[in-house]
Amino acid sequence: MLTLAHFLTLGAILFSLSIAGIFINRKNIIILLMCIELMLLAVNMNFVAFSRFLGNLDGQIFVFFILTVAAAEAGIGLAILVVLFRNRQTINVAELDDLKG
Amino acid sequence: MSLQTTLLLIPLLPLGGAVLAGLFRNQVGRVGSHTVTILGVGLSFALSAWILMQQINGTLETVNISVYTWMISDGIRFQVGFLIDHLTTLMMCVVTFVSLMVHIYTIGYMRDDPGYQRFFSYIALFTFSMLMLVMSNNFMQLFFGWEAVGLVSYLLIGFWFNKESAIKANLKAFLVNRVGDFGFLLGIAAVLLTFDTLDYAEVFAQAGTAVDQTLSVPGGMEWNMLTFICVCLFIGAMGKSAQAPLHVWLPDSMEGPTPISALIHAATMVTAGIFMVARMSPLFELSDAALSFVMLTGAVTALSMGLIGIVQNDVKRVIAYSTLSQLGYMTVALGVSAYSAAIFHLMTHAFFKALLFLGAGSVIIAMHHEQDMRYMGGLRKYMPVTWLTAWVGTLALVGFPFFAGFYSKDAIIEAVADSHRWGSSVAYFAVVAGVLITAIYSFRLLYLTFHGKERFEVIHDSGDHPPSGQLAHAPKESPLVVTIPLILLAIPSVVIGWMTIEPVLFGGWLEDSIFVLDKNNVLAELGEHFHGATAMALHSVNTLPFWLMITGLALATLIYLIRPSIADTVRNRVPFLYRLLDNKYYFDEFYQKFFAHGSVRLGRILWHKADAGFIDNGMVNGSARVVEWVAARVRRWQTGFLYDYAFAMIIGLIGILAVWVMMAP
Amino acid sequence: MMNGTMNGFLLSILIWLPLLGSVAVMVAGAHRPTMAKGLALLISSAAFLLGLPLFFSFDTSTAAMQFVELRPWIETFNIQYYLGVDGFSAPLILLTLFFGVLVVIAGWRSIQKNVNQYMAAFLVMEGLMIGVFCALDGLLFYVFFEAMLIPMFLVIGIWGGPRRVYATIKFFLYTFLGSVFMLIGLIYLYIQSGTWDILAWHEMPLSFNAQKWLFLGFLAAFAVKIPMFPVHTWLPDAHVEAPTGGSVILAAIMLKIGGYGFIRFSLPITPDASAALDWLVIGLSLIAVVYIGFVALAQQDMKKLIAYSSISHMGFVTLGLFIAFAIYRNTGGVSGAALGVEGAMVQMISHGFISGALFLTVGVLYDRVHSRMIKDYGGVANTMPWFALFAVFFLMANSGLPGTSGFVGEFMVILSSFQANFWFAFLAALTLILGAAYSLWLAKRVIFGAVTNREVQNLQDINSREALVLGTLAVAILVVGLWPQPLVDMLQASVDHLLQHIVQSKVI
Amino acid sequence: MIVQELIFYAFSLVMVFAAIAVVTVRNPIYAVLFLVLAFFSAAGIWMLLEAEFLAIILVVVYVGAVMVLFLFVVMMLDINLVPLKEGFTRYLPVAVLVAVAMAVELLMVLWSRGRFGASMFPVPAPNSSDYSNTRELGELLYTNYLLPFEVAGVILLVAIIAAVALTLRTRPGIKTQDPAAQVRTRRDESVRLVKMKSEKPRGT
Repeated sequence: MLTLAHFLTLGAILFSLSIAGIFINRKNIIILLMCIELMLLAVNMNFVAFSRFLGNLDGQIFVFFILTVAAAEAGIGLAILVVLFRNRQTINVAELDDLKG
Repeated sequence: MSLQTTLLLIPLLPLGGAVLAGLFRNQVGRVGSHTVTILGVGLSFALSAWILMQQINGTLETVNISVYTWMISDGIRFQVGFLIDHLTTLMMCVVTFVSLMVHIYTIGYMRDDPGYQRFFSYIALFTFSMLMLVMSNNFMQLFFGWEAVGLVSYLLIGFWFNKESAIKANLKAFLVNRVGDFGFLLGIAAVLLTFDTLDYAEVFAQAGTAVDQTLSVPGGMEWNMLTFICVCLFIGAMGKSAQAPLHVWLPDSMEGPTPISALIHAATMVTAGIFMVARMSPLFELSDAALSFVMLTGAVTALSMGLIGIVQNDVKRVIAYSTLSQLGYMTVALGVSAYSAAIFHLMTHAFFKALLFLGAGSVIIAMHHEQDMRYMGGLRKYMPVTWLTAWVGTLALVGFPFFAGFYSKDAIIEAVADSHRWGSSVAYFAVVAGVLITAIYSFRLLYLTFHGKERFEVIHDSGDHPPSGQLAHAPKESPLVVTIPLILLAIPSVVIGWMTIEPVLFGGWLEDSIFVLDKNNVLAELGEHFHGATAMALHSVNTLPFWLMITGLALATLIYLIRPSIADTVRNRVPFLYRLLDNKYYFDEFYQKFFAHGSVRLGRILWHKADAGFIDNGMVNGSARVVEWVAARVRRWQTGFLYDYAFAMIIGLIGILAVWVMMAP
Repeated sequence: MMNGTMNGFLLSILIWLPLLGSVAVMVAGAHRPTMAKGLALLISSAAFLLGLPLFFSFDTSTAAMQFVELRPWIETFNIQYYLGVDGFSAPLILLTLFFGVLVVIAGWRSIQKNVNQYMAAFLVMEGLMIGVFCALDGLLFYVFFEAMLIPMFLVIGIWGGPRRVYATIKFFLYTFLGSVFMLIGLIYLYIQSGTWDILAWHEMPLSFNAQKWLFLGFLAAFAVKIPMFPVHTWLPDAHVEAPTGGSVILAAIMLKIGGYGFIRFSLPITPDASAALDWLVIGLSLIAVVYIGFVALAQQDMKKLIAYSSISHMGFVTLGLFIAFAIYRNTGGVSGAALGVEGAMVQMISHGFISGALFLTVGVLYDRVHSRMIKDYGGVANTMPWFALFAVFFLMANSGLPGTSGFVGEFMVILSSFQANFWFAFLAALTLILGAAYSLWLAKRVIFGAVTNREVQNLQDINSREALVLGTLAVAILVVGLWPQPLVDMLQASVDHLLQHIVQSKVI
Repeated sequence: MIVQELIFYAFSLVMVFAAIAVVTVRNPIYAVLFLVLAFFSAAGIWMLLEAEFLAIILVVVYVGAVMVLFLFVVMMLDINLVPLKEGFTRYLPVAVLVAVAMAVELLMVLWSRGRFGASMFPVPAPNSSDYSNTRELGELLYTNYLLPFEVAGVILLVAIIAAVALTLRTRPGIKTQDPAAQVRTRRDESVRLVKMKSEKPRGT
C-alpha cells in the first residue's frame, strides 16, 4: 500500500540527490540550475502528496505557483547566464568571485 | 536727593565715566575722557566726604539698605545693597581721594600714550568696582566687587599688552588671585550653609550660634565651622592682599603703568583683603585658630618681603616689596584683633604709599622710563618737589615720629606686644625686626635715587632707546599735574596719623563696624596708656622700634651714601643669602615649575595619554579595530564562489534538521 | 482671545515654520545665494519674534505644561503629536530661536559653497531642536532627537574642515550608539505603560531594577550628548571640523539637549535609580570639571580648547542636577537643592551664550587668517581693538567672572554642592582657577602681546555685521549676569515640582 | 493496488536513475535530457496522486518550455567543458557524504514513529469518475487565490521583460529602426519649403 511516507521518501531522495549534484558540479552553473529545478521538483512532489493525502487542493495551488516562479527564475537565470557568458566567455563558477569579501 | 540716590551715585558716577571714556573713546576724545572720569570720581569723592561729614556730625546713623534684588533662588535672596557705617565711609573716602589724585596725575603721566582713553576708562571702572566692594552689605556683592577689581587689575597690569612681561604678569596676577578666590568662594558657600543667608547683618547676628557647629568633611574630618569659614575667607584675602605664599603676583604687577601701581597695587585693591577681614570681625573674633593663622601669615609676609626689598634694584619693585611688608603689618594687626589698627594703617599707608609710587613715577618720567636705581642718583637738584615729597613719604613709611606711618605702625607693634594670642611672640619679633628692615630699604631707595653721584650721563642723543645709564635729555621736574597730586598726598602723609589716631583707634569711631571680644581687645589696653598723639610721639624715643628705625637709617646712610663698597662686601660675604633674596626665595621658580609648567604638562599628559590615548585610541578606535579585526577574519569566508555559499546553506540546513531530529519528541 | 488661539498652535508654528521654510530656501535660493540668505534670515527672525510669547505669556506660577498641543498621530501604537513647554524647556527654546537668527548672520560671508543648502540645513536643525524641547510624546521626542543629527551631520560633512569625514562619523556613531539604548528604554516604558506620554511615565511606578536599567539607558544617550567624561571625545573633533555656524549650534544648543534629557527623562522617570547612582554622575561631572580643565590647558587649537572648556562647563550642569540627591541623603530635605538644579539650567543657558560667542569669535579670526592654531596668532589686539574687547569679555565670561552669565550658574552650583559635600564644592570650585587659566592663557597668546606675523599685521577689525552678532551676545551675557531673576522665575515652579517629585520613591 | 505500487516503483526508479544521471553526466545536453526524463516520471507519479492537471502542466510547461530553453542555452553557448568537470572525483566523496547525511536525516524524520504512516494519514479513496481536478483547481485559483494569481502573472511579465532586457544588445554597425525617432519627426525636418520664382509659362 502506498502511504504518504512513500512519496515523501521519494521527495527526500530526490532532494538529497540534487544536493549531491550541487556539490559535484560546483563549477558548471547550468547543471547547478538544473539541480535547483530538481530540488523544486522534490518539493513539489511533497506538496502534491500532502494535497492528496489531506484532501486539500491548496497544496496543488502552491505547486502551481512554484512552477510559475521556477519558470520565471529559469528564464531570468538563463538570461543572466547568457549575459555572463557574453561578457566573460566562461560559465566557470570558479572564475566568478566578484562577491569575495 | 535721597540718601539712596546719593549712595547709588557714588559708585555709578565713576562707572558712567568709565563707559563714556571706554566705549565712546573716539567721540569724547582725549580731553573728554579725562574730563568725564575726573568729574565722575571727583563728585564721587565729594559725596563720600559729605557722608563722612554727616557721620562725624552724628547726623547719619549706620545705613543698611538693599537697592536691587539680583536673584531669589531656593528662598535665598541674592541682592545688591549698601552697608554704610564708619568703616565703609573711611574706605570710600580713601579710595575716591587716592583715585582722584591718580586720575589727575595720569593726565601727565600718560600724556603720550595712545591708550589714553582706555586707561582712564579702566581706572574709573576700578573705582566703581572698589566702591561696590567696600559698600557692599552682603557676601555676594563683596565677591562681585572682589572679582571686578581683579579684572580691572588684570586689564591694567596688561595695559601695555605689547610687552611680553606685562601680559605674563597680568595672567599671573589673575590666576594667583583666583587661587585666593577659590578659597573665598568656598568660604561664602560655607557661610550660606551655616547661616542660610549672605546678608552681613543677618550673618553677624547669628554668628554666636554657630560657634560650636562643625563641618564634617567626608574623609573622617570634623572642622570647626567658623574656623573653616574664616580660614577660607582669609585665603581670599591672602590672594587679594598678596600675603605669602600668594604674594608673587604683586611685584610682577609693577609691569603696569605707575599710576595704577599707586592706586591699585598699593593704596586700595590690595587692601581689600584687610578691609574684608575687618568687616568680618564678628566671625573672626569667634575663631582663635583662624586669627592665629592670620597673624602668623602676616608676620611671615611682613618680615620676609621686607628683606627682599633690600636687594631689589628696580625702584618700583622696592616699593612693591615694601607694600607687601606693610600689608603683612596690617594682617598681623588683624590677627591680634586690633582691626582698627589695621584699618588705621591701611589708611595712612594708602596715602604715603600712593605718594611714594607717584613719586617714583615722577622719577621714571624724568629718567625716560628708566626704572633701575643703579642708573639714577643725585636727582635731588633736578626735581626738588619730587625729592621733598619722597622724603615725606619715606619718613612716613619708616615710622618717624609725628608722621602718619608712625602712629599706625607703632599702634600695631604695641598691640602685638600686648596680645596673648598663640604665636604672638613670633609675630612681635617679625614686626619689630621689620622696622629695621623697612628703614634700610626705604632710605636705600631714597639715597640711590635722589642722593649721591649721578650714575647716568646726558648725551643729547636723539636716539629712541639709549642704553641704560644714558639719557637723551637732562632730567627735569615733572609738570604740575604730576606734582600737585604729590603735594596733596604729602599733606595727609604727614598729618593724618596725628589727627585721626585718637578717634579711629581709641575713640570708638569704628565701634559700629568692628566687633572685638573683650578678652582680645588689645587696643583697649593700649588706650589706657594713651595720652594724646603728641605724647605718644614724644614717648616713642624711649622705645625699641624708634631706635631700630634710627639704626636702619644709620646703616642705610653708611652703606648707600658714605661707603657704597660695603654693600658689595656684604653681598660677597654671604652669597647664598643674597641669591636667596635676589631670587625672592625661589617662589616664582617653584610656582613656575610646579604649578604653571606642572599643570600644563599634566594637561598634556592627560590629553595625550588619557583622552587621545586611552579613550580615543583605546576605547573608541579600539572598538573599531576589534570590529575590523573580526571582519578581516570573517571576510575570508566570503569567498565569492557560488558553491561555497551553497555549501554553507546546505550545511546549515543539515544542522538545523539535525537539531530538529534530536529535539523532536 | 486672539492670543489664546494663537498660543494653541504656537509650538507647531515654531517647529514647522523653519522646517517648511527650509524647503523654500532650498528651492528659491538655488544659485541665488543672497536670496537664500535673505530668506533664511527672514524665516529665522520671524520664528524668533513669534517665539517671544513663550517668554511674555509664560505663566511662571505653575509647573504644568503650557502651550499644549495634543493630536493623535499613530493610533495603533498610541503615539501622539503632543507638544508643550514648562520652565525647563521654554528658556531652551528661546535660546534656540535666538541662535537660529545669529547663525544665519554669522554665516553671511564665510559660507560660499551651496549657500541655500547651508541655510536650509540650519533651518531644519532649528525646527528639529525646538521639536526636541517641546515634544511630550516619547516617540516624537526620539524622532526629533535622531533627526536632528542628520542636518548637523551634513553641515559638518559638507562645509567642514579637512578631517570632516572622520569627525562626522565619530559624531554620528557616538550619539547614535547612545540613543539606541534610550530607544530600548522608551520601548520598554511603552510596553509597561501602554502609552508614549512622557508625563504619564513620570507618574508610573517602576521596580528598582527596571529603573536602574532605564537610567543607564538614558544615561548612555544623554551623557554622550552633553557630553560627560569619558564619552566626550567626539566633541572636540566635531567642533574643530565644523564650520563656525555648526560649532555654534552644536555648543550652544545641542549639548543642552543632553542636560534637558536628564531633566525630562532620567530624573522624573527613574528617581530611585538616579538617587542610587548619583555618585556615578556626580563623580563623572567632577572628573569632567577638573580633568577636562587640565586637558583644555594643553590645547594648541583654539576651537579644541573651547570645546574642552564646554565639556568642563557642562560638568556643572550634571553636577547641579544630581547634587539634589546627595543633599537629600545627607540632610533629609531638599533645601539648597533647588539652587543646584536652577544653577544647572542657568549654566546651560549661559553656556549657550558664551560658547556660542567664543566659537563666533574664533570664526571671525578663522575667516581672516584661515587658521585655528594658537601659535599663528599673537598681538591681535594691536590690529583689531574692538575684536579684542569682545574676545576678552567672552573669555572672562568663560572663566566665570561675576556680572557675566558664566558666573551665575557656576556660583549657584558650587553653593549647592557645598550643602552636600565639602569635596564636591572643592573640586567644582577648582574651575575658578582652571577656567581662568585656560581662558586667559588663550587671551594672552592670541589677543595680547606684540604682533607676531604678517597675517596678524594685516588683520581688519570686525565689520558692523560681526559687531552686531558679537555685541548682541555680549549684551545677552551681561543681561543674564546682571539680571538673572526673570530666568530664575521661569524655572522656579518647575524646579520645585521636579524636586518634590524626585524625592518620592516610585518603586512598587 | 499492487498495480499502482508497481507503477510507483517503476516511475520512482526511473526518476532516481534520471536524477543521478543529471548530476553525473559529462555533457550538459545529456543532463538536460535526463532532467526531462525525471520530469516525465514525476508527471507519472503525480498522475498516481490524482493531480492530473499539474502532471500535464509539468509536461507541457516544464518539459515543453523550460527544458527546451535550457537546451537552447546549452547549445547556444560555446562551452568548454573540460574545466567544468574539474574536481568531479575529488568532491564526489563529500557530495555523497552530505547527500547521505541529508537523506538519513530526512528519512529519520519521515519514518520515525509512523509520523506519515497509514495510521496517521489514511490512504484516501479514489475520486469519483466525474471529478475534475482541473475544475476544482480552477475554482480555487480564481476565487481564493485570485490576487496571488495576478501577482504570478506580473512576476512572469517581469521575468519576460527582465530576460529580454538582459540579453538585448545593440551591435554597432547594424541598421535598426528607431520607432521613437520616427514618431518624433516633425514637418520641418523632412519638408523643405523653397521659395522660387514662379516659372513663366512659355510664351506661346
